[in-house]
Amino acid sequence: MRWGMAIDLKRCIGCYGCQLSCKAEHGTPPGVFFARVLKQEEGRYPTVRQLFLPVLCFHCDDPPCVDVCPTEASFKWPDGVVDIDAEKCVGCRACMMACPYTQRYYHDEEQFYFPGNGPTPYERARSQRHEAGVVMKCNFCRDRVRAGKQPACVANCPAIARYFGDLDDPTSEVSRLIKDRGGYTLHPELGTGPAVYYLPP
Amino acid sequence: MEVVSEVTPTCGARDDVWIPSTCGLCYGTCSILAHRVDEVLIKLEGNPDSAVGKGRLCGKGVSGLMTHYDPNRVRVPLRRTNPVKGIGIDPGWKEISWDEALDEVAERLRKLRAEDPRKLFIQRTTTVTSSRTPMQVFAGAFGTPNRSSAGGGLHCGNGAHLISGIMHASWSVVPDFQYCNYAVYFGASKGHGAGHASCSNMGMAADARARGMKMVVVDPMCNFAAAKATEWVPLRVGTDAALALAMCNVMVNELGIFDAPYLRAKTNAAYLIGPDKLYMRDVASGKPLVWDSSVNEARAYDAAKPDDMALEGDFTVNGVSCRPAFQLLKTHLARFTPEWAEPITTIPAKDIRRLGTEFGHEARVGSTIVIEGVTVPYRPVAAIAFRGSQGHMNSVYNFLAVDLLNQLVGSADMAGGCLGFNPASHGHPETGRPRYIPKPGPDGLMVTGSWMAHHVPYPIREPRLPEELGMQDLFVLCQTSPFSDSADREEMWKKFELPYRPEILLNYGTNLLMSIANRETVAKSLTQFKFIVSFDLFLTESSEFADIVLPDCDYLESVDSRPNFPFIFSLPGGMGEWCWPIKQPTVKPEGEQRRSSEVLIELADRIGMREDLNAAYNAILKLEGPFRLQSDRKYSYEEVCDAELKTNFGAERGLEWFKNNGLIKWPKKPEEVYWRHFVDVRVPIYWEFLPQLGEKIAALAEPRGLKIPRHYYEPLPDWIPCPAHDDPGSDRDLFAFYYRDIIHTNSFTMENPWLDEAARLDPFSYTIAMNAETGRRKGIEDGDEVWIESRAGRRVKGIVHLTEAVHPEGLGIAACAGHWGDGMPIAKGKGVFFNDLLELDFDHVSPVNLNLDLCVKVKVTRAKGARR
Amino acid sequence: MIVNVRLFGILGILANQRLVAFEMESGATVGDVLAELEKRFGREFVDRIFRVPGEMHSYCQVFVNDAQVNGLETKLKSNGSPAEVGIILLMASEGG
Amino acid sequence: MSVTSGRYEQLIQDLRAEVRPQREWIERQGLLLIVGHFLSGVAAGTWLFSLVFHFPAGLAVAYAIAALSAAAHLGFLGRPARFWKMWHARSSWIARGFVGLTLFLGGGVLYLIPIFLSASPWQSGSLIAQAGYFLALAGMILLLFYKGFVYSSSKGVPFWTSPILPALYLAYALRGGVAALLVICSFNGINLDSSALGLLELWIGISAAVMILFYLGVMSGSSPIEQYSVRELLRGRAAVSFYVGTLLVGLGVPIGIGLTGLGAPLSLGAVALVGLASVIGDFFVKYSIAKAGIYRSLTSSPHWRDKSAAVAGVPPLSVKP
Repeated sequence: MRWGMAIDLKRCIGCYGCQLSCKAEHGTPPGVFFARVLKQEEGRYPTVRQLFLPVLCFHCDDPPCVDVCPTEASFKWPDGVVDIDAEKCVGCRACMMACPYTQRYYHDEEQFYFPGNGPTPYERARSQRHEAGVVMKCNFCRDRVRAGKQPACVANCPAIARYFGDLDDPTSEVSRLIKDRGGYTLHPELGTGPAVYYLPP
Repeated sequence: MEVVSEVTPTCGARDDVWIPSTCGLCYGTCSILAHRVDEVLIKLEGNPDSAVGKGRLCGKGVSGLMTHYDPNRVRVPLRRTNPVKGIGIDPGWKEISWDEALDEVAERLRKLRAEDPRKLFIQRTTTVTSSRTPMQVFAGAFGTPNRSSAGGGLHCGNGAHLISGIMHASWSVVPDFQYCNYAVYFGASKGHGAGHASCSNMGMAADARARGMKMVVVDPMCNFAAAKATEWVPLRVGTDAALALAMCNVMVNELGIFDAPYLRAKTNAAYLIGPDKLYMRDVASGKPLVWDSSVNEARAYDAAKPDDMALEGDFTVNGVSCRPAFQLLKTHLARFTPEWAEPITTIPAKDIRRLGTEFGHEARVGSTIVIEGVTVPYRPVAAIAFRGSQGHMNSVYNFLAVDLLNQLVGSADMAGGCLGFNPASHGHPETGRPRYIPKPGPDGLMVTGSWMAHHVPYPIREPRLPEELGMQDLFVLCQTSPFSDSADREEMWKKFELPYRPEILLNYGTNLLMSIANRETVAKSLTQFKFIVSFDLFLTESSEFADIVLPDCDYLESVDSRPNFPFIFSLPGGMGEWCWPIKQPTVKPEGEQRRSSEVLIELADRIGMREDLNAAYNAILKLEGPFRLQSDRKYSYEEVCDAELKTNFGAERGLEWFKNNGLIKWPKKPEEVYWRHFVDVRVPIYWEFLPQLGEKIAALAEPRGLKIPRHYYEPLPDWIPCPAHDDPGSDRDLFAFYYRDIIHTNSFTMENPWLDEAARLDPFSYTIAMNAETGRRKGIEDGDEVWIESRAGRRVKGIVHLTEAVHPEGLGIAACAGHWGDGMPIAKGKGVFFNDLLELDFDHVSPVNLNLDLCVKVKVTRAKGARR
Repeated sequence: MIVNVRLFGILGILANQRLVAFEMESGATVGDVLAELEKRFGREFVDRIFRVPGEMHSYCQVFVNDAQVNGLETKLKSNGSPAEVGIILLMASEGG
Repeated sequence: MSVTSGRYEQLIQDLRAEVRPQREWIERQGLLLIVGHFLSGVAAGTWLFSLVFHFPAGLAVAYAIAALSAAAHLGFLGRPARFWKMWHARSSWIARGFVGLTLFLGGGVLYLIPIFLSASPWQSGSLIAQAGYFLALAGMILLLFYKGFVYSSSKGVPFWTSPILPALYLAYALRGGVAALLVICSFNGINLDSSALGLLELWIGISAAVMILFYLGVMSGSSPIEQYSVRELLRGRAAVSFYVGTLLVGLGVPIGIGLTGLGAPLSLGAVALVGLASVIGDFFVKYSIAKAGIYRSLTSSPHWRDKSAAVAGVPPLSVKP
């Protein structure tokens, strides 16, 4: 059993639905993004395209972030999800330096989105749980997945560009899509074995 | 019927519920589930049971709680203490009680109504669709014809919506994503950005891409739709009609591709046109004539079999030589060669020829398809236009030229073609409601079955000396008018002897200062109101001109029985399901906010127009039988909603049922989706009424000193340049234009800190997109701060983002940012205030539908010392 | 039969009268009612109702005995009590 | 970090940019990590050479520097109270450093107390002192080696993932030790074998200079991100500290003086200057290299670029830093 994701770049329209539904699910503090959409253009006018690259923690098979963690706060669940135990994190940020995909964020102090107003009722309920002084990142919406739901970014994607499932099961939708569409990972040369695959546009 | 979700608490006394409702971050109004725990909303998700959004939301929708819980929301009624009004002038707000506020507003309105109800001007934002019904009702009951939808209406309503109405009986058009193979987008982003049915369309467009639909996007900027296109065709801003006409010409005159049976049966192509550009008419019945080739004589259009109608040729009827409209069109098109269009559009002629050829061939004229056992014509091509292409003085022709592509190959509302959003509905299987079908009107031309307001686009009104301050009764093809705010409005009113002047503005949520055009002009018009009362969520730049601000409940605190009705607006088109969700309160307001719908009822009561209000509700909601409101009773808005739901879906399905179930849905039938094949109506490929209309308007206008340029009133579309194209200034060498960003709605969402943050991370949202080579030529680097200056000397500042993805002459700006007020502190100072460049007067609007020209020729200079 | 015509919104204000009652022959139509209103309140009054002679504006809504009617040909009915006619103009443009 | 703060602005700018510099290990509290790394290296080097030269004062100073390093590390941590959890050294070089520092501080105190405190309950040469000696020695070795590996195992920052870096930082730690001794001696007027020290210093200095050149040479031939880091070092944000701190003060001055010292014995002042300059250089080499750290770019991933470019129908552009 290994949770994984396939992101279909043909379907993705760069709407930021994943980035913002993630924020809504987790109430991440300002400047912290478990999921993001990167935009880049390719080519020269007029032969040019805007390209969208939605990113999140890639839940590597051999996660460099886990290797460098001095407290085992960063760890890998048996189902392949790379997670952070905030109570163990000392905030050394070595994992940020180790992550080849820049998917870790340092939450340096308690902070809210409306300056000078303190937390909104929503932030009191959802954001204040996050400890300060520790590193944060995506955990494939572990609570949702354990409750039988899909991760927020997958469930919400309006273009239906994200698929979530068991990479170890060759019959799962993700496995089949990756095989049929020639899914690839980012920076495979690093040998980290990401669990997030991209389906070419 | 579907049971959507259990809303009773899931565990013991603890409050933990998922409440089905409707999003309010834009007019797309997707269905949501709001998760409330211990009286606090902690999550918004799409409602997977609904056809509207299908359980998925855009970035704006999922961010709604940051708007809802914004501490900057207005919480109590406010009264200004400073009588002086102006931009940046502190109104000196004083908190007052609701009673004080309502007393004063009601007293003023009561007096005004007794004096002359037309002096009330009512205006609402397009963002909050739930305000449509209460405001329409209030206006009708009060007796004022003066209503406006602010910037949204003036920027797209008059062109895209009006012509979609005339040609497709709907508010907008969209490719039939399930069957279309080749779609050409002209300044539109359907399925790739904001707007009507946006989330549903995103999913359907992605399915279409995965299926292999080719998409050609004609746009000065490569973003959103263009980013996902098979081919991006950059063109000079505002020249869409030239390209579309040249493509039509290639199809009709070079390749001989057109759908003759469709043109004969579903359009006025066979109507005979005399030398006066008007229909030849049957003397007895007055009906337009066609040439019946089976008997070789002219007959009324409804007396001849379509197959026998001549589309081409010269005929003589009663001694008058005449030709079918199609013959005129064909001849008319001949001059729009690709070579003619190339220097106008900057698109190489060979590409134009190729695009026309591809469109013609992909149309598969003559083919049919069986859908759910029903055989319908199969035309898997669609030409789609929206705000971008029609936002010019040539608004009507730009949109019409694009739609001609659909009409010529018969793909309008056929399988795989260009669909209106749900123009026909046979109603719920149990009640037969809501039922509407386009029907033939005067001259056999189509009258919509459903419309967003009660001025249907066709038949058009007879122009008259205006009684409406927007002069929509003179310029009858206009829906939202510039003259409520324009620089020349007083001059126009004088010229046209408007018998009164507006005195009170009832504003609902619009930030007019930012959403129409340059703020100086708008501010001047706002200061001329004697009294302004404004329902607001935030103190916007425009609320600063109000005398009384009433704090409104937001979408999560309000009720609406019809968030997706009329279906022509935000319910996804194509096959699938009919779906009628409601909006319901999910939490109580934290301050003293009240629902505007209830406040309007209370005001009506205090004004003494309860009966009128109830009558208007009966009329607008089409309440029937036992559910009609009684004249003399005061109803709450929830009761009104209950009545509408019961009228439509039966006594057992009232508001309570909907609160529990969220929505009702039932399958669409091919006969509804592809209604055009089954309904005997025609649309005009030849706008015979236009020259007549031009003459009638001119007859009123020209004696009063307003010249009506008749070349905009020809029956067949043409390319007419924008003022920007004719700007002689040599240092003004770029066309600034705006586009709607995927993460922002009008000027509203920049205050949402999640969306603001996302926009700041985006390369384009808050910057000015300039072609990289153009930048190099001008010595402007990425990140430079620049001034953009128009011919009129209006200047806006912004940060340049150099990109390959924009036409070298274009300057792309996401509207409509650039807040400066303190009432929305997150939004303040973010992005570029494009609209401040726009002139607002008769010279900058379409002389036909008064749609504002949204492109500006500008000079760009580096701001001093600015380099980041 | 007796016909009660209720004028709402601007029409009531222009007529300076919310309820107009008059006697009509049985079989009278909506068109006949409007003709009567023209007689009472003048041409300008009914001009607001008609798009062109013989055709009402789409935004003019007429109810006969609480049921919405579409054409001028609709006949009035009274079952002993007066026939009820309601007229309202919903002049409201729309955008977005 | 309030959303109105300059830091938040900076983060937004960084996240917008195609090339994002690492700031966590250089700015604000992050600077304390560099200070901590620098001090732990100097401490270990000083300890080593103080042992070699049998110089108890040096040991004491080394210990004090290590204690400062520990304090700096604590100041750097987001959650300093949890520092004791950092012992999972299976693969973490940070944990190994922590273990090294713990051993060093723990062992060092056992070893030093009898040397400096006559009333110590245990004596030099006792089992406790011996144990302390070996613990400190083990800690010292870890401290000498670990920090280079902390950087070189940071896969997110390509500029650091070079096997040269551990060697370079080892060399600098050793030189830092020598330099510290030089400073201590010159200030105290103690004449250790300063010519031997000077030669050692010179030799390590030249080795370090060669290694830096080699490092930059390798990096400038690598991927665009590494090249960008090299540019940051040579022409960008880290250039001043690199040229002035690392090259001029850290290498130029010691090597220059050291070379003149080959002919004639150096004055104490000159020795002190060499030592001081070397120590400063030691700090700035770490500072500059940390500051030039740029995160790996996702959009530069080869597959994504090639396949996306194929869709766009255009040849892929090189990464525009």
